[in-house]
Amino acid sequence: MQRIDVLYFAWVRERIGLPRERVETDAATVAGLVAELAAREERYALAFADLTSLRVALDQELADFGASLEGVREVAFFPPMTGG
Amino acid sequence: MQRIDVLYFAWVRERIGLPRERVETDAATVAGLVAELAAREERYALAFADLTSLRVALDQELADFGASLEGVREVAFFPPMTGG
Amino acid sequence: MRVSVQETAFDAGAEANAFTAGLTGAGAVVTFTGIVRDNGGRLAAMEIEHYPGMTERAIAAMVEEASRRWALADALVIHRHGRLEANAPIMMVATASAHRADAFAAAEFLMDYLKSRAPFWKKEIGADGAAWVAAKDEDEAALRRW
Amino acid sequence: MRVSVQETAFDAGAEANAFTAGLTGAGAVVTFTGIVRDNGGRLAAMEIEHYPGMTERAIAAMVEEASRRWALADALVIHRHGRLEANAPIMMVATASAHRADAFAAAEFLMDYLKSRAPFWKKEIGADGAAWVAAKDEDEAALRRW
Repeated sequence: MQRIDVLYFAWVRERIGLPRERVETDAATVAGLVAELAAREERYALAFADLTSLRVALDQELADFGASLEGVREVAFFPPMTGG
Repeated sequence: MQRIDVLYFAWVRERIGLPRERVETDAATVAGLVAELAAREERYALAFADLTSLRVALDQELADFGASLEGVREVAFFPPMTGG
Repeated sequence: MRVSVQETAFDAGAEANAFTAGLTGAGAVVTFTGIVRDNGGRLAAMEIEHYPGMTERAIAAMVEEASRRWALADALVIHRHGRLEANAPIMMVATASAHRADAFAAAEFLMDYLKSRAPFWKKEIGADGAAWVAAKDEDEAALRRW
Repeated sequence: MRVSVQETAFDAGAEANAFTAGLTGAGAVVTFTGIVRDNGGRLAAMEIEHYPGMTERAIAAMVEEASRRWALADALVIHRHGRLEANAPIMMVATASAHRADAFAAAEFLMDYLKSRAPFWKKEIGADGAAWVAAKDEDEAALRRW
């Protein structure tokens, strides 16, 4: 069991209905964590329905959905960025 | 015979020792005018010694040394430009 | 090098002048300023969400990368978040170098990365509701030239 | 579109702000400012000679060409002549467009043409005398990309 802070931004935050939560997980990878979250409730399933429209950061660095969660304390999910 | 205002800029002006003069010429082209001027005095010969280091404008438009002087009222000689 | 992620408005001209005044020996200063477009009056405001902490880290890394690639005398990035009025400056980048090619290239590089790799999300608020701005394929494509 | 060839100093930040304030619907503003480099204290001043009449015509033609090639909301060129002190702004270009790529390209195009096709000649005045600045091959080469 690993405790991870999970953060949501932009429409991911709006769909799930909260900006962050503490999650206890056995998932080894980001994809595993996504599967656990998506299984929870409809709003999560909707937010994670299309991974190609999502980006993920591990401890504030961009990462892939296949990345390991080992030692990770903060995972953030968000749409493609639109700065500038 | 044609009357032309001839202008000199930057080190061309300094070598020849004046910024502009009225010239009467039979030259048909810029190159012909240059030959007439260079034959005048040492300072002109020096200023026109290397045409690759000179540029010419006819009535305020960049031109070639082979260009015709027909209808031209103002000829300017100067080094490559260094604006910006 | 200065990075500022801020909610408050800024004066792009005053920032550019202060940036330039701080230089020694740099002959070329390039600035880019992004303005909230009002889309012909249809946009009332824009809201920019960001990821505090990651935003500053990501931009600092972009500035470091730009400094490795080009001979920069200095660089500045200011990016607002929160609610912005139409026609207000959203962000600016300034770069300084001895020669113009480096200053231009670094400014374009920083803009391309800020568009698609800094964690900001824009929401447009108009008369007919609010909508998140979608990322553009051309912005992603622009990264490939670097 | 405004072109100013002037002897007096100008405030680059104030000019950029005035330029930006006059825009409608343009999201991207790029500025370039050229500064007199003091070459580590060796340069006392710079003198810029120009060809009155031709200068304005040549720059206006460059701005027109830029407007044909890119979707510009506005463009500004200011270029000083006469005697300039070290660290003073020599000139500036500002371009505005709906999108950043057009604003950047037009600003670089105008700079490349101003460097080598506008009739200005720079003379550097230092402790050890005065010398005309030689044109650089790289500036001539830069024109070939357009």
